[in-house]
Amino acid sequence: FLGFLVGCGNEGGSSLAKPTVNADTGEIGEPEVEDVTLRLNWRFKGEFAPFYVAQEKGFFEDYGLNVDVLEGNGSTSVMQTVAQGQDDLGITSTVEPAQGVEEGMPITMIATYMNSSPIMIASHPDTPVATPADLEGKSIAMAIASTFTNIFPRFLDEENVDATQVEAVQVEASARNGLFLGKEVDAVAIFSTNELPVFEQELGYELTPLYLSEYQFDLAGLTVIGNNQFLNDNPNTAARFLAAMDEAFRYTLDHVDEAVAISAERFSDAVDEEVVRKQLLLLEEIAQFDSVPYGWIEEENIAETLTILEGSGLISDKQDAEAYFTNEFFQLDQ
Amino acid sequence: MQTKTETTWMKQAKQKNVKRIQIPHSLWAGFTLIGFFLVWQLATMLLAIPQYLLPSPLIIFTRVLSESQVLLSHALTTLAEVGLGFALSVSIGIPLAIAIVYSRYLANALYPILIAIQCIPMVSIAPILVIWFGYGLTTKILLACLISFFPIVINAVTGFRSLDKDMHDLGRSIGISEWKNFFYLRLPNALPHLFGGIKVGVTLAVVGAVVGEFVASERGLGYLQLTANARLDTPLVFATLFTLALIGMMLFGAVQLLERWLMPWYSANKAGG
Amino acid sequence: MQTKTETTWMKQAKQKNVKRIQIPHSLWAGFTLIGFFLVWQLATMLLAIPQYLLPSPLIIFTRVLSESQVLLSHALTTLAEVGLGFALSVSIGIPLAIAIVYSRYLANALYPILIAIQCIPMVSIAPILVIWFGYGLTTKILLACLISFFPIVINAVTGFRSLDKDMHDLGRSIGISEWKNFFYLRLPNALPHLFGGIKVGVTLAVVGAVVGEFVASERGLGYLQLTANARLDTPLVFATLFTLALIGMMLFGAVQLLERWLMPWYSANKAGG
Amino acid sequence: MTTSLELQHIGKVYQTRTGEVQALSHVHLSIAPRSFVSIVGPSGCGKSTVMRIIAGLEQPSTGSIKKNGEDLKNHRDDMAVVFQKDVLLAWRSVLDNVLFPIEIKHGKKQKKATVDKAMQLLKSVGLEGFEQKYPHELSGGMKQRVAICRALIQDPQLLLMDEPFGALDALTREQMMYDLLRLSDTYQFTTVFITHSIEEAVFLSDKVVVMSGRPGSIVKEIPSTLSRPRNGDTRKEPEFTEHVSAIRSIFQTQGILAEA
Amino acid sequence: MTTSLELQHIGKVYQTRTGEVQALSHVHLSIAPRSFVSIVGPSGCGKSTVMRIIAGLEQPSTGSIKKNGEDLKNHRDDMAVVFQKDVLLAWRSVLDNVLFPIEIKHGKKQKKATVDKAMQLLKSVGLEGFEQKYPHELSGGMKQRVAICRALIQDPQLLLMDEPFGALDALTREQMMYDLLRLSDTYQFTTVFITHSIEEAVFLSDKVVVMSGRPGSIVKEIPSTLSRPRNGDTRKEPEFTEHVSAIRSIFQTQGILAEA
Ligand SMILES: Nc1ncnc2c1ncn2[C@@H]1O[C@H](COP(=O)(O)OP(=O)(O)OP(=O)(O)O)[C@@H](O)[C@H]1O
Ligand SMILES: Nc1ncnc2c1ncn2[C@@H]1O[C@H](COP(=O)(O)OP(=O)(O)OP(=O)(O)O)[C@@H](O)[C@H]1O
Ligand SMILES: Cc1ncc(C[n+]2csc(CCO)c2C)c(N)n1
Ligand SMILES: [Mg+2]
Ligand SMILES: [Mg+2]
Repeated sequence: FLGFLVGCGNEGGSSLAKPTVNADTGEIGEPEVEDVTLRLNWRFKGEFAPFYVAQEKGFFEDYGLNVDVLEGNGSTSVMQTVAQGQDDLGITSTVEPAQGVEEGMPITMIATYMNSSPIMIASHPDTPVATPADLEGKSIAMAIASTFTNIFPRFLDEENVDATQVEAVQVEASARNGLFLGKEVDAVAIFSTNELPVFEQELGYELTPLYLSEYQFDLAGLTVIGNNQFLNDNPNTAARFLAAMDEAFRYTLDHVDEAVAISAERFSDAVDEEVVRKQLLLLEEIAQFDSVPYGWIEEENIAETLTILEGSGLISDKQDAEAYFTNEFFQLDQ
Repeated sequence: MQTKTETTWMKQAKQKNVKRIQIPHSLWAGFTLIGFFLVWQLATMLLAIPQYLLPSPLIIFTRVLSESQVLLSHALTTLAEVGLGFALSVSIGIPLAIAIVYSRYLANALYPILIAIQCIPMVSIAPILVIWFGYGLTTKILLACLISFFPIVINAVTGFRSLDKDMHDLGRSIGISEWKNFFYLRLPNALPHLFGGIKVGVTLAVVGAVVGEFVASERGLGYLQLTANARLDTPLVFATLFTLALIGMMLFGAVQLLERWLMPWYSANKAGG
Repeated sequence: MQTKTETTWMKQAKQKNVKRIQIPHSLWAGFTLIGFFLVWQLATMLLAIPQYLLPSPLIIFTRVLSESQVLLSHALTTLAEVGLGFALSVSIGIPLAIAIVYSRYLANALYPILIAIQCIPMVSIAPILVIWFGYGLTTKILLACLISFFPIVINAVTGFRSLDKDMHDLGRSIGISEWKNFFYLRLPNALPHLFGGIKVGVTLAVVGAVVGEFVASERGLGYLQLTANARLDTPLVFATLFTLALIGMMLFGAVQLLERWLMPWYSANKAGG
Repeated sequence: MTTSLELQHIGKVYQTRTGEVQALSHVHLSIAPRSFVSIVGPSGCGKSTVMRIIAGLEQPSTGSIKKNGEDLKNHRDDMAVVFQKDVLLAWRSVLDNVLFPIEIKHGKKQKKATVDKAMQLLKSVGLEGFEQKYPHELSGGMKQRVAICRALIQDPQLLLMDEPFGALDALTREQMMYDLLRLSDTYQFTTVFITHSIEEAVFLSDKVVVMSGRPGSIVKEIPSTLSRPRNGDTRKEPEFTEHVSAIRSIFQTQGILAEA
Repeated sequence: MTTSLELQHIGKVYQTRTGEVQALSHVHLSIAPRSFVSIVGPSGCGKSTVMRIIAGLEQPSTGSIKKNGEDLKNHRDDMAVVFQKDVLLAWRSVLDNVLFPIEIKHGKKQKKATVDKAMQLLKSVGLEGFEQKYPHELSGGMKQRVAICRALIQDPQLLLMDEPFGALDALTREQMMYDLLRLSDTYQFTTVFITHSIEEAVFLSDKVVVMSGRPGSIVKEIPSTLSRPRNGDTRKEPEFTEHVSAIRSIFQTQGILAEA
């Protein structure tokens, strides 16, 4: 009976139906459904601007879709609602779907818009942590039970840092922020595309950055996951969604001011325009898609993520990378 | 409010002797609150507590005023959730309390489940509810209901059980059904207990709704607080908390008014204090 | 337990007539709980509810047993926080209730602050406490105290105010100080109310401690739940919640035992039910 | 048909934490339909217990009660009780307290229809003008009178009264005695009346039951042969004095009354 | 020195939701030290109110009370009250209820030292063997006796009793009357005694105060010139019958007692 549960539906991308493409025009076949829900993994922040831009500028409409972009509460919840089919598509980091697939969730990653991890350690310039070795003798605050917290021991180990020399303070996110801003701790683990500009604006000076991705700790982020059933039934819709997002990302990064304005309009109570602008600029740094459409998933990227997760004990039964993701919904030759 | 002037004989005597002009108690209370805010204001100024840790009351009030439109509109959303959740809570809780009072079997079977619900933090339950009931209103109503449920049931059970044997015998001697006995004797007799539970419950319902908004919402004071927090806009966070407190006081006050109105006979029979 | 056999005259009569072998109520209650778990088990099996959404009770129990050492050691941490926080809560709450009962001024000045604390979700207060009091035991104790405080105070105030005028007059006629009046009359008379508040409070204290662990901890059931959640280990999450519920039931049961022991006279004077 | 009651060898044991208390032992008593039976006896002898057993509020430990020959277990229909303590409802006005049994048994409509009767009753016990007051605004005797009105308004077939006139002054008491006699004549109900006043018992009753204490049992039943209707002259009948002194002497031999 | 009390033109108005109730009007009364004063009057005339005002439990609306010539506002030291309702504490045994004033005023140690006296008192009111019972395990009259013991154990200088014997049978009543007289002789306390029994009032008192109803006022004070100590023969004194009929006739002219 347990096998029955685990066995259901995680064959991954390779087994899904493929979208139909007109060989001449390169046009994607008619969408199977037009109404789609996309569940974000948090309330509005800069990196979500492209999804709202796609709505406001009519990119979804251009592709014959009506996408409802909804705010959410963390990657795990998003993944669970997508797995259940409550939502068609969702935004998570790569960590949660990697775990979810192992748990037998019928989901597949179909795009990831940060091919470099935003996870970083920021520190006050007077107590700088510029390299992993700088951590020794310092204190660092991190969100309790977060991805960073889980991979941190392995990171220290890999970089030959003496863990006993590092005071790791595990607290809830806003307590973490308070401790760092109040200089109770020297450094803090955050997302560059989220907290960094907020902190810098509040403190009025630049923080010393240390990106984990520069030390082979690259966990891709801003990943689109889809419900397998949904993807299998509506391959054209999925492909159209990704195509629309490709245009939307391009447009957003080219027209940051307009994207900020759209965001400020949509979330008048929740948005600081200056912060969103900086968040978008930082997003541009880690969203590098030169010869491929925005969201294209590099297999090695996923493989690296899985290796880190396995090394940190977050997954135990690593499968082939194909079990987790697919690029089938991208039209390369546009 | 007879008892007010009769609280204790010592006071009474004093009042008779020293009929000086009295500042109403509520005014004094206002002064205390103002004093509290003054100390807070001075502390933030003298200790130079940074704004993102603890804003001064002045900043908070300024913010409350400047954002009053925003706060009000979000507050209405929250209030609606609280109202529905609390109504659900009362309308399930009281019948459940009745069931528990009349059936030792149900008491034994339900108490463990109720305690379980009560001991599991709403922040743990909330994500599960989101998965089962979605991101909509239902989840928030359910959270407000679940969190305010227990004090209402516990107090109602205590209250319903507190009927004097004499009164119960009176009902029996008239030969009425236990149902009428309940309605005419147990219920009015339990009112002080019931209101105790409802006062705790209604404030908890606010917490439930806000926790619901933390996990699933695009409106409401919980949402506002969350987004303000993400922007490190601590004054707005505190302005939101202040609004929450205000809502709580209003609801509590409303319950207290209802209590006075429904039980005018009560204070006259009690020693007051 | 006289009332047990006297609940209502209808029951009484029935008992006299049909003296059949009776299964104790508590056993029936156990059956119900078992039935509940059975339905749950069948539902997860028949509806093929995946483990990551809702594990079956069998899986949860297996997990509880296999991890009993881990759960126990974390539970002890949580229990210590609950105990200290709740003790603090009672030892501040009851005196505060006394102050409120005797001073209309304090009632007016303190109620708003109490309601404010009550209406602001602990998850909002928790980060501030971490910054002020550090990420050690203090924060968790304070959270357990703050959350369980209000029901204790509200119920105590209602209870202390519920002294019959007759009894108060008796005290006055003996010429005792209001302090002794309180100790000998108001306090015993308020016990049923007090225990109502304490029952609600003790379970809330569990929630407070767990929320504290969510915010800052390296041990305790809250921490365990959080890490299990981070690893998508849903069975362990539920095993933790199960342990929490168990702790709550134990604490509630302990309070109920204490209540019976302190108020043997109570049930004999009441109609029961 | 009105109620005939038969108490057969009733015993009652109360369980207390300090052991059992034998309150009654072999109480054997028959109450004829439409009769007026008084129970007298020392304090604590079990009078209230007998009444509570008749009312069905307490189950006898041994023995049984028969109503019109049939075993009686549950509540007795058409019964009204005046308790030793006036159990008034603090949240109801005097009028609403009196109308309480009507409202609860027959609904609001019937309650409204009975208001006049309630006012009449209240007036007859000297509580005119107090209809809208609350119990805590009454004196002890006034409360007791309200409790009596609450029983009488039910037009019971069986009226049980536990020291109903204890807190009343002589005149009010006298008036209420006459009211009671008139009502029981009119409506032909059966009355069981507990009192500490031997004169009251003899004056009112068809039968006076004398109980002795702990465990309570019936020492003697004295049928009262006074002429009916009872009035101011009743006390002057030679039988009145006879009965009174008969009961007195029983109490004296039982050591319940000191020799004069 | 024991208490001498002076009630000067006392008036009392109760505020109720349905308007004011004038309970007392110009009650003027002096109570000599060590004297035994009874108050009789119809139900609801304000006897309890007078007693509560003397006890300091209620403030007069007009007038004042003087104790030994001084204005009296607060609690009266060395006072004990028997209330119309036995206000027993449900959570205390009979013995602990009796010892309650001692424990509360003088502490646990003194309480222990007074146990024997309490047992003695309980025995004298016929409650031997009930010391460890709880109030709900007692009959109405037994409760009243416990309340009386609770007052007497305080050795008060001023004893206020509101219909203390209402629920007692004739013998117990008689015994308690003698006990009361003996105690007040021994300890020389002042007693204010409310009763509905004119005989009781005359038998016990140095002065009988007759009140008339609504608003309550004093119609007459009748000094009782019966010889002391009072005993079985007192009732046979011609003055006894004289006083009783004097009071009866006042009541009759006031319409409080029907003409015989
Ligand atoms: N609930 C109870 N539990 C234990 N004992 C009780 C209970 N009720 C009455 N008793 C005992 O039963 C005996 C008879 O009590 P009951 O109330 O019938 O007396 P009574 O004749 O009505 O006395 P009174 O004239 O004083 O009211 C007493 O000894 C009393 O202590
Ligand atoms: N707390 C109160 N509020 C309003 N009215 C009251 C209150 N207490 C007493 N009264 C009124 O005052 C009057 C006198 O009451 P009191 O209790 O003194 O009478 P009493 O002489 O003791 O009567 P009884 O013999 O029936 O006990 C009554 O009319 C009563 O309604
Ligand atoms: C109450 C609370 N829960 C989770 C997070 C963590 N968090 C912050 S941003 C984000 C989305 C991923 O980028 C997540 C999960 C938080 N800060 N506060
Ligand atoms: Mg009795
Ligand atoms: Mg009175």
